[in-house]
Amino acid sequence: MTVDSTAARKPRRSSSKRSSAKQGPAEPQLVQLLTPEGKRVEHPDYSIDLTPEELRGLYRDMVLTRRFDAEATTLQRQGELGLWASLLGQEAAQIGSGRALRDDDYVFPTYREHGVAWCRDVDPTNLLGMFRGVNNGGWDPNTNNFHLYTIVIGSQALHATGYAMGVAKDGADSAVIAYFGDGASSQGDVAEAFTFSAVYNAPVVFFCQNNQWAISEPTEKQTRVPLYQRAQGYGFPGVRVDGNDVLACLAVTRAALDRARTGQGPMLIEAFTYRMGAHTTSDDPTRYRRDEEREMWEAKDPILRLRTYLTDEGMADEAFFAGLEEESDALAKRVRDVVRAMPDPDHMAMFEHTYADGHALVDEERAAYAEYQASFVTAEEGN
Amino acid sequence: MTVDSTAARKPRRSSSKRSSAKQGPAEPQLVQLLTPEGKRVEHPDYSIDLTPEELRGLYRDMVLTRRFDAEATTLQRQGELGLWASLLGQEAAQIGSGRALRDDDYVFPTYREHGVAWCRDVDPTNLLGMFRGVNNGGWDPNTNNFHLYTIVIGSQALHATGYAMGVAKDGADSAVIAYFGDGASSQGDVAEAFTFSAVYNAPVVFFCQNNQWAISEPTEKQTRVPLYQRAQGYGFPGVRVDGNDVLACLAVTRAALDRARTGQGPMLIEAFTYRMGAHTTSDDPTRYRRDEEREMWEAKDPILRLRTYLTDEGMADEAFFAGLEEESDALAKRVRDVVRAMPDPDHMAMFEHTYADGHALVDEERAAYAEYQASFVTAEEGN
Amino acid sequence: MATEKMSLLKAINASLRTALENDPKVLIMGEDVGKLGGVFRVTDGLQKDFGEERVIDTPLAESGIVGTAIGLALRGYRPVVEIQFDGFVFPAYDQIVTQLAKMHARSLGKVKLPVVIRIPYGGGIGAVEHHSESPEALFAHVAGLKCVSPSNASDAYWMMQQAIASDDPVIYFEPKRRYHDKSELDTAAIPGPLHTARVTRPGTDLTLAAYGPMVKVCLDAAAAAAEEGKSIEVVDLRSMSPIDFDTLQTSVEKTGRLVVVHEAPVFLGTGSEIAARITERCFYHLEAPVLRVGGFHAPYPPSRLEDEYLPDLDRVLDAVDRALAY
Amino acid sequence: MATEKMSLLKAINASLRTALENDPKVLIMGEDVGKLGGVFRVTDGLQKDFGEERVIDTPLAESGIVGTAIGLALRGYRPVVEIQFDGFVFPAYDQIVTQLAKMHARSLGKVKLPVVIRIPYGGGIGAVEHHSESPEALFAHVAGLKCVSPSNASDAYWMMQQAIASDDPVIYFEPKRRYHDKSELDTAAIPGPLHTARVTRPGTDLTLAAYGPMVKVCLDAAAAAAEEGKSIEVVDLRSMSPIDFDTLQTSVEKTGRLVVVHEAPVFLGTGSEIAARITERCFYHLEAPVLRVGGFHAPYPPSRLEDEYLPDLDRVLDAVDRALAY
Ligand SMILES: Cc1ncc(C[n+]2csc(CCOP(=O)(O)OP(=O)(O)O)c2C)c(N)n1
Ligand SMILES: Cc1ncc(C[n+]2csc(CCOP(=O)(O)OP(=O)(O)O)c2C)c(N)n1
Ligand SMILES: [Mg+2]
Ligand SMILES: [Mg+2]
Repeated sequence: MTVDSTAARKPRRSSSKRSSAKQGPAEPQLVQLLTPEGKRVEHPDYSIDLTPEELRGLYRDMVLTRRFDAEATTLQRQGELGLWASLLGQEAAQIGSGRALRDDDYVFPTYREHGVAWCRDVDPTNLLGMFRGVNNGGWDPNTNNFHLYTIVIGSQALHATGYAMGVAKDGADSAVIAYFGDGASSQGDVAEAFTFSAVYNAPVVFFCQNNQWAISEPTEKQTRVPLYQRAQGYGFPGVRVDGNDVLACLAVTRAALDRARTGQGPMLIEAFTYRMGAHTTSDDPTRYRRDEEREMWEAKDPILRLRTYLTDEGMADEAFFAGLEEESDALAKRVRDVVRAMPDPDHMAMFEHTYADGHALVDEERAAYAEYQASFVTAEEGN
Repeated sequence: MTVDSTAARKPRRSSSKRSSAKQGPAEPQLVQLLTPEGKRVEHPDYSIDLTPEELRGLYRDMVLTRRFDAEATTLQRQGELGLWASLLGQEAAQIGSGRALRDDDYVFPTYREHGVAWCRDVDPTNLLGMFRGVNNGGWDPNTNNFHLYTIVIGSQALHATGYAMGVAKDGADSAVIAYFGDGASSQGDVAEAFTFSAVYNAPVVFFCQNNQWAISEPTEKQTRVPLYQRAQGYGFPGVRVDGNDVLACLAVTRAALDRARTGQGPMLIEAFTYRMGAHTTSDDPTRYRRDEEREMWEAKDPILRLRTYLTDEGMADEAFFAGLEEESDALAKRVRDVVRAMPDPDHMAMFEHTYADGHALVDEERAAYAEYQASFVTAEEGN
Repeated sequence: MATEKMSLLKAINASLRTALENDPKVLIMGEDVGKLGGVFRVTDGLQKDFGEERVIDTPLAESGIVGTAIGLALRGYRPVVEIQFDGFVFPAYDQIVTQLAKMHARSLGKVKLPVVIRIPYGGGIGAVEHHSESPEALFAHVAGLKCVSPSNASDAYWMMQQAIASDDPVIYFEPKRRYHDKSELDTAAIPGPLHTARVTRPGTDLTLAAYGPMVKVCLDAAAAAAEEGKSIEVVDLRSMSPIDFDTLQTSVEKTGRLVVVHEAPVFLGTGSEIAARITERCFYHLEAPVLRVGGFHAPYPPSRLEDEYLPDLDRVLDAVDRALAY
Repeated sequence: MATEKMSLLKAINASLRTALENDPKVLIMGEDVGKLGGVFRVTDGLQKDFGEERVIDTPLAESGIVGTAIGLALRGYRPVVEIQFDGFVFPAYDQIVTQLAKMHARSLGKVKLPVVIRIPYGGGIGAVEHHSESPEALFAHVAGLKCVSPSNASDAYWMMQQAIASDDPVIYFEPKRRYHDKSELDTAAIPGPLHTARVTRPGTDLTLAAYGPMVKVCLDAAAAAAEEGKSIEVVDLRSMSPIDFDTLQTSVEKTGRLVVVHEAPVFLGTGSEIAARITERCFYHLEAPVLRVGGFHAPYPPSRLEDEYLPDLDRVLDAVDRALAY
């Protein structure tokens, strides 16, 4: 046994005091094209040149998404939904990345990608079924190339990778994008997705919205270095983008998708943003975070900065904003009306869709339940 | 939908042609202190200064380990063992790292760490029980701070991390080392161990023996960049060491353990080595790899180079080598004798040790089985 | 503490607090167990009082949580792990089945793994997918694990004390829909053994067996049946591995009829084992086949359907009637 | 190909080859399935003939294998996944249970996942830990999965064809100790439905039910019993989810006695469900309780004990005798 017991030892630090062990620069560079103050800036690697119409389009997307999201929160409070997971604050990350996609690209979301769904033309009311409790998703992913919301954290990263492997096999030049959160980065499935995508050079973009929180846990509970750096050790690039800057998110995602399309393999994007609201309507963030943090991030609001830019540059007038206000109200009203009219599923729906090709046990249970149900009717009729 | 369909696209490459997508330098620097030709070289970050006695000790460890390993292979061919996983070629990686450990450090091996077990004073015959099929491990890990062999790939990385978290909680300055292979690097559990150890700054060293193969799969099926780089993205250092250089393995592991002891957290060591034999005695490597590869690695043999160095420097004479030969023969004989005498476990052992505190169902099954067994005796007696 | 009316949730919290106080080796680990006190607040206040080294917010990775808990147990700690919801235990399933359950045997008894895994389970709270499942059979089938589920505050407290004291891994299933049900808790009482069943309501015509969330449904059904003149005995099994077949057998030998109720799907649910074994033990006493009431062979449905999916008073009484009709 | 005597292993190989030839969307994935042909050589020669894009050596990560197979299925492929040994399926359990099994229902039927997961399972080959387990009940309990196991070459071939053709996920359990047993295979025969049981040997006194590796043991037991004048009917269940209770019921109504045999632990094994349900269906026909022969509630033992652990002729005949003694 070789024991070097003579050497002086530094005192043992307890595992809770580890901040100084952090490596790399404390605050890595963000890719930013529009400052929180609404000023356009340039970045050496990522550029973008959008028409005023396109810029207004992005603004409209964010405003309508935020309005839809707020309406869903209200509907939850009114008891129309069982739960809602708000994207408040993450509009730029979602609209920017969502608008970088082509129709033939494929999206694997978590449960919070309402803005991406919007970009995919998924009717917002479709998203509400699972939160109301009338289904567990239920839309057809192939209609808009937008997969079902996935609740088990990280699982979809592998589905996206497998799908992308299929795209490559088909010789298509589509790309795939997998969304997940800062918390999800700790799941083994996400790491395995990095491994598989790198080994097979799959055309998939990993889009991590680092909104600083996984329910009550700050990002320091998941990693001690910036998340975008995770990619490097798997053999593909990672980049951190200002997740509240819709232009930067669009530019970086577009570049990553282009890499994927042209056979250069996966890439990780860390969109540095903030969850402005509670984790879900069931959550109470006052238990674990301070208001000041939120206030700091309010100054970086993704919508406000684009509005400033549009106004300052004379690319949008009051009529545009007023029209959008009206459109928002109409959207909210439609959502409200559709949700309130959403019927509960029929009892017997429990026995549908467990299998595509049928299953004897399901048939047996369905028949027994129908008989049981009928016994009430008969009993009632009998009275 | 923002579609940039005008831009010229490179042709889509099929996923099997991905070698050019590799990143970083093709052949990273190895830490090496003793060349394959048996010459001592220096390394700027890692140095070592051993006495001739210590050097002879390392040589002896490697020779005896190899001899034990060869004997086990023979015993398998003779039907005394059901299976054997040979460490042939990996002696330096195991003895070098194993000799860097202090008594109070703790080891979590896979199923191939016979050399590390040797350094921990685990009686080699103890390792053979599971390969003979008389137990599934069975030694007391706390006797030598050497955990049971773990077969489910990657699992032990998390056990090591948890154990290291406990060491830190205790305020002890011990360190923990987790062994795993290149294939194991793909398992989610290993990635999660990286995350947990980094977040809790646990005093654990991850020692990956990259022996180039996971059964029939070359390392390219697990990663497209060198494995030591994996650590960086989790916030701790990784280093590649010449796994056939016992001095370098000792120096680097000692440094990593020291880091851990002094509160600097985890580190990943990739010991670049080669599995000279089959994966196990059940395997047939002629199906998937060429002899030339093996021949190339033979020139890098870990034992030969140290013998050359010892001889060239006059640190060992013929008497030493002859004595060691004798010691080897004695070890082999003892192993053979012990194994051949290893009794099969008693039938009723099946019902022991499933629980520490007992379990009614086990009691019921044990009693029923005893009764069933007794019925034969009675029947035989009856005849 | 004397006798006190307490919710099942608060009783678990009190039991964890007692354990943390009594044994410095006890740790609480899981996602959001710290400041938040868990999504259900079961660990409320514990990190504040015992610190981050004892009540540990973990990275979001269940295999990592259980795998590191095993390592901590090997180092002499007694980790109590929280899985946030039933449907999220599966990433940890490999560590539980291949490592946690088998390491004691693998070491021929030298290694002990006193790890408790708390799983809030079952439906009835209007939650989204993966938040309402009853996976207990998937653990009870696995040798090396013990599985229990309390149905009231007193059991919740005492069974947690016993689970933490056990040198075997225990999966502690918490009936989340009963978290806020209050009942008497006497923290001075000396409890019976962890893995025994309890006759909660005596009766002579038929035995209803259940555990966790379904005990209340069975008691309600027994009360309703009593109004129709039927005398139903209710057995709270409390433990799903091992199952206390002796208590059940005694009951069935008396009543001659057994209905087992659980939320988990009937097919290969714990009820299947109970039916098989009780039929073997009481073949000449049974006047009807053992009937089972449980979930259907389908993923747990969206919440607007869960009232149809979950066994309720009517479905239990229907089975009682069918059993009595033999 | 006409009728031919073939090993069970070669029959699976032939079936995979046929599938790869007939449908360009069929893929083979797993660890070492390429040049090595798998550790058992079940995929021998397939990568050579169909290329690395169709027969894919994967990274060493089971969750990744199943998770990417799901993604490939979403893209229109039909992956046939190999898990190297029974004990290594657990890292993939989360993907199988929470994703593969539930996605069809989650999408209200819009998504189909035609994924086959091949698992060489069971003991009797003298292997080390984790290489001899029978985890089928852990999958059969989960709605959304189908589970089958062939016992002979012809079933191995045809059931694989049907599993690949199925639009549902199928777990295909391969009885590894029977890999080299040869029997007749007619690749021109038209097979019956995948999930039906088959009466392999008719009899009148008692029914023996089994699947996969235990069918041979039951047939041997029936032959031995015949010498003692007992007429045993043997039913090869072939499918564990769904189980063909109709065929079994018909048999038991005739014989009045049933013994179920599997390698998996008895407690909550598939035999528990069969005992429960057949007792319900045949209450007035059963002259003895349904008896079960299977593994014990212990981790699979070291190989020198496996002959004691595994059900064999004697243990089956013991149960037969006990059932007949009622
Ligand atoms: C496997 C699994 N474990 C636990 C949960 C419970 N859970 C839901 S969301 C969440 C936090 C996710 O954080 P993050 O990945 O950062 O995404 P965010 O909610 O911030 O968008 C947790 C722990 C889950 N859904 N799945
Ligand atoms: C979870 C799991 N999957 C599959 C296996 C089967 N298996 C045993 S060893 C091995 C290859 C391991 O390769 P590596 O990690 O490089 O270690 P090496 O054998 O080269 O030392 C495989 C696939 C296993 N033991 N565990
Ligand atoms: Mg987050
Ligand atoms: Mg290797």
